[in-house]
Amino acid sequence: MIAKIKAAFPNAVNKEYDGNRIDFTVHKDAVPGFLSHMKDQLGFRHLSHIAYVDWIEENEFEIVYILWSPEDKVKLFIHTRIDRENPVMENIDMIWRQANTYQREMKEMLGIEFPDMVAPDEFILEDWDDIPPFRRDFDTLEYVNRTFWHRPGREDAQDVRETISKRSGEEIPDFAKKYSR
Amino acid sequence: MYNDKNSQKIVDIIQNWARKHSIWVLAYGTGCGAIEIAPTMTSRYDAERLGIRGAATPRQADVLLVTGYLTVKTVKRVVRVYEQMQSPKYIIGFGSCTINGGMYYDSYNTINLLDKYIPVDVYINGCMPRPEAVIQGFVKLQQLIAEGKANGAQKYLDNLEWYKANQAKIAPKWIAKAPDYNW
Amino acid sequence: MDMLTLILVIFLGGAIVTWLGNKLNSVLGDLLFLAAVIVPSGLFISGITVGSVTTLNALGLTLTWGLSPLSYLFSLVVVGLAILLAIYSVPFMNGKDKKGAFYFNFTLSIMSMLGILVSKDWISFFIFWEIMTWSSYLMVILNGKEVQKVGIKYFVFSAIGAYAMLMAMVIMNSQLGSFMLADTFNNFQQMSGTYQILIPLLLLVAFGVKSALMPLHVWAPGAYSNAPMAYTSVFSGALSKMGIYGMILVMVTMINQLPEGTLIRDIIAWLGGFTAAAATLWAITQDDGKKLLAWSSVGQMGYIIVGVAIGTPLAMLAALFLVVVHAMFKGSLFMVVGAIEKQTGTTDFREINGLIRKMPWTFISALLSIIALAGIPPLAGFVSKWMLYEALIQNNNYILVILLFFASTAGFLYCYKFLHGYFLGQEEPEWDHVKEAPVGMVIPMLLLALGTFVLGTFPQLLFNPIDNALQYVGYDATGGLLWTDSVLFSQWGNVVTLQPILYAIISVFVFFAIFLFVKGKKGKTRYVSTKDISTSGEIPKEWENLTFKVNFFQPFERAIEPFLKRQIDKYYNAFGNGLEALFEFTRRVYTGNGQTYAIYAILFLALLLLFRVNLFG
Amino acid sequence: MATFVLAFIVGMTYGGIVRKITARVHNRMGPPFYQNFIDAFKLYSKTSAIHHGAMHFLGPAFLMVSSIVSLMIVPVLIPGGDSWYNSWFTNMNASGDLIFLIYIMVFGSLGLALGAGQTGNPNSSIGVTRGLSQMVGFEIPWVMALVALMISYKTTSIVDFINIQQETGTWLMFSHPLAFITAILAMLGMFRYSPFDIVGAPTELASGPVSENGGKFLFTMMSSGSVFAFVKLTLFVDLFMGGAENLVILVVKTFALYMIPVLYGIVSPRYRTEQAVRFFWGWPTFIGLLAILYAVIF
Repeated sequence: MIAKIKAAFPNAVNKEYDGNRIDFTVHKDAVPGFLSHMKDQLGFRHLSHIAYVDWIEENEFEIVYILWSPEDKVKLFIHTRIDRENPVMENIDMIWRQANTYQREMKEMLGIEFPDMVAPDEFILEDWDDIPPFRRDFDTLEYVNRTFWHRPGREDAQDVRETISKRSGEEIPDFAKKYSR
Repeated sequence: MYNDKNSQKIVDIIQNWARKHSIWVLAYGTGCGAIEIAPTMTSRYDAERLGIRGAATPRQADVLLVTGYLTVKTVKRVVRVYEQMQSPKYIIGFGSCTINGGMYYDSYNTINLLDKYIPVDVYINGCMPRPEAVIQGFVKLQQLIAEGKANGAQKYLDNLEWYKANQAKIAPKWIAKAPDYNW
Repeated sequence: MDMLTLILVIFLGGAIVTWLGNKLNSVLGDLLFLAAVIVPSGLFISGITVGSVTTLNALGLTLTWGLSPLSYLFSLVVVGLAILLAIYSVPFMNGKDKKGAFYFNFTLSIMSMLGILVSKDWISFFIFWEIMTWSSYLMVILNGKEVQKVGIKYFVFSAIGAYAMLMAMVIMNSQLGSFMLADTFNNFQQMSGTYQILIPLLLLVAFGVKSALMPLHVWAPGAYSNAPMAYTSVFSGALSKMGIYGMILVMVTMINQLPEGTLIRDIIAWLGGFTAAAATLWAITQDDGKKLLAWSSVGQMGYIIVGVAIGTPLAMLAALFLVVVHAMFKGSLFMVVGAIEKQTGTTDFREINGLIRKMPWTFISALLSIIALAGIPPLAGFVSKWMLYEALIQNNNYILVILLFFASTAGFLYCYKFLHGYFLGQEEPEWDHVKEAPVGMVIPMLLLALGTFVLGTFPQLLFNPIDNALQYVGYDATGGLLWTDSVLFSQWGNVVTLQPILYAIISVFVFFAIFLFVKGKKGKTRYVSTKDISTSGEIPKEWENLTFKVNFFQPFERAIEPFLKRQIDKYYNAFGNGLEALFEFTRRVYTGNGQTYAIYAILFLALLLLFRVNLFG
Repeated sequence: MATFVLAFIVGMTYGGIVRKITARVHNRMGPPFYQNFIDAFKLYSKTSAIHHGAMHFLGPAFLMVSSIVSLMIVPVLIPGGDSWYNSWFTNMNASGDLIFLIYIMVFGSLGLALGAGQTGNPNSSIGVTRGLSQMVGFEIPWVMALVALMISYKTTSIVDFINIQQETGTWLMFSHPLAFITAILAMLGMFRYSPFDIVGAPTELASGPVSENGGKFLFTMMSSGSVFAFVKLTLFVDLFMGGAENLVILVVKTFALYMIPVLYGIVSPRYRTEQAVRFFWGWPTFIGLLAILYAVIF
């Protein structure tokens, strides 16, 4: 199966996992061609999910298209990286209609633009005036304290992470330290 | 004689007695609590013996059950439904999510205090209270009605601007569009 | 120049003058039209007394005219509708083209209808019948839409009817030697057996076409809905009653004398019942107000035909009462549709909704006429329905009662569809500009609607003229026996007293209206627009129209699906194709070269000789 | 006036008892039998109410008119009976007959339908169309049963039917079993219990035509609904079970009759609209035809 994909797309970098999962990293512009080829020729008929990751350190978003071929029982993960400053990605809902929903979520949650995507005004967030919430530079706690009120009397509640780490003696990773009270 | 003080009181007592024994519930299943209403209504706990019956639309309902965490979107719909109900109306908040936001207290779109947006008469604690706790909540509401203290509707009407300001804080565009509430 | 001829001449002259006047300017045309209709009608009501006969011998034929009590009743309908419609059509037609033609045809058809009612001999009867067909045909194709499909179909069927009548007249004249109605009816027996059956059948075909009996009804929905609404009120209100008038004449005089008359009567009664049921089912499936009302008029005619065909005094009373009341509420309903078409420009249910607050008076008249149409107690429709059912049960044809009952219950469906279609449902911004119809249109509507209200509780106002019409036709007085003022009896002595029922209804209604009003007096009952409905918290967006309109009775239609598939049109198309094949064959006979024609001539001669012996032997 | 009070009380208590029976079938305690009265009084004591325009405001008044006028027409007790309070209940009995009754019952539902239409709520319009279609369905067997009776006894007025049953001593239920069965099958459709509750189907249509009525409007509708139930039951008792000498017999007979649609309703799921209409045009119509044949022959 990998050979067949390699034959069609020589410059796609490949990482092999266990038996039925193949990973490919493809450049952003090649994704639509790649996906339609997978779907039509190689039998990856099912688009299971589109995941997205915010690599704030490398200033990039990563989008992972997860395909599934029922005949060969193979999962195909296609990773692409898009720039974080003005994130634009081609719209692929003409290949799979349900991709539209994932893309609308990405548009609202990460602020990725899909130029010719048909998206009615609001999907999940209505009246949202802050930066897209799933970006890692969005400080949720600060936003919550600003917009909502807290019931007084909850201050002395123990912090879950600290009690667990004390009990199991495991060190809290530094990126999580920011959130402990 | 008709509208002097104590005859009005007698009428209120009788009316409150009737309101106490026949509560029509509009279950607005916003969260995981809606599943608790089914056992309370059916044979094991049977809320109907207390006169509690489901109502199909807000126009016919007396009590609005808010049964779970409320996101910004659902609060708008809950407020709208509340405004459509007829005036001696009460609200019961189910579970800790309506009390202080529960485990979603620090989520970017979950409401922490329900009574900042609509006047809540009775809260039932528990991360989804069991049917016994639900019945206990209803009985507490019935006591409030009997004593005439369950006047959430009146409270909402008196400080309407305050409630509307709070609602506008989280949903500015929506408040402009909603029909006015002047009764 | 006797009064009758004077009136008819005024009509004719008025029509021509209005047409010319309209060429100059439209206001003059309107005034002339009003004069041309109202003056002669006024003269007719005041001047004409029952029984006055005038003879007019023009071009060698003696035409005798005179008003009989039966035709007096029908003339009430025609004249009443004519006046009201004249007032209605002036505002209806301003701003529309072809106004002159409309006025011309309108006056002409009124004249022809009066002429039919007044004519005492078959010649003038036929002349006026033809004028009526012509004027209504021109009216149907006035706005030029679907001329081919609707106009031609209407004309072909009317022509069939007219030729059948002509043939019957000629045979009668050849047998009995005179054209007078009275003579043909009295010495009907002298004709030989086969003619005695042939003539009534021919006449029934002629009258059946005009009153849209089931097999001959195909033209009706198209013609009624295609003509301008102001004219359709007269079309379905009065014009189709001419068919009934003729049918009564034939039924009562000729068929009674026939030995197997009862068989013909039953067939006609069953046809009428079937028309009522089928037309109602078709009316339910229509999505356009005009078509719905057209089908419902065909259905209502079915009721009248059943009443006439049964022939017991109670049934005739019911039929004649329904004739007048149907003219009232159907005229008012068509005027309502006309007013809506004028204000909103369309009569399709799916487009219009929520007019109740914008056109309240139109709604009230529509509501009253619908209640009368459905036959619900306080209004006049119930009186005729009740009598009809009593007559049917007492005349023990029970299955027909069930069929009629099904038709009237199914009638409620299209009644509600009509009201819901136009007046109820969401109020949409696109129809905010709609204002109430002009006064000239609303007053006639309300008058007719209130007429049904008055007749609902005091039917004796109408029973007196009906009674002496029946006596003229040969029934004994039904005064004391079947009704006294506002109390109805049936032959079995069952009673419906109308006045106490009306008073009970009004008093209870007023009591509960006050009861509801008083409770909310402290300002707590408020009006809420149709956008603020309990749609589980969602605010309907502007472009979201939540009115339930399309496939209004989808489940019911699915239930009667097998019935709707069998359409009468299919049989006519098949019949039409058969004719074409026949013509195709005959066309080949005319080959065009001389020899074949010579052979035909010789063949013909041979045939003549062969038959000469026994034909003229 | 007395008949209205009686009808209201009996209708409401029947409603309460039915709720108790359905509860017991679901093996739960169920509300007290006077629960309907409390509900009605609470609805009336609501302080605010909304309406969508004149027709919606007057809808319940139309319904009340038709239930009360039909109440006046139907003789509650046997006229001229011995019990002392008999004279209270004979009002306007003489001024109407069966055919009139069938039409006056429709008057109310048409008024309600107009009100429901004006609210603009799609649920109520759909509910009305279903109600009308179902009415066309059950009207046919109902009329067949009535016609069968009319033919055999040559009268259409209800009072005559009672007198006939008094003289002959046998109830029409036994002398005309076929007509009785058709009438019972038609009755299932009239009371709109479970197999035929497509009109106000709580799950699909959010209580159908009444979805926009609350407070005092709903109170009027509930009371007129219970009065209607009482009227239909007394009509059945008068036609088929020989009328009632005094109130006790009346209550017993009507309750027995009322249990048929209720018990049948509790255990059967809801029909779709065309199934309901087809049901009524199936067996009940066939039995109706037999009833008419039977009436014609004997």
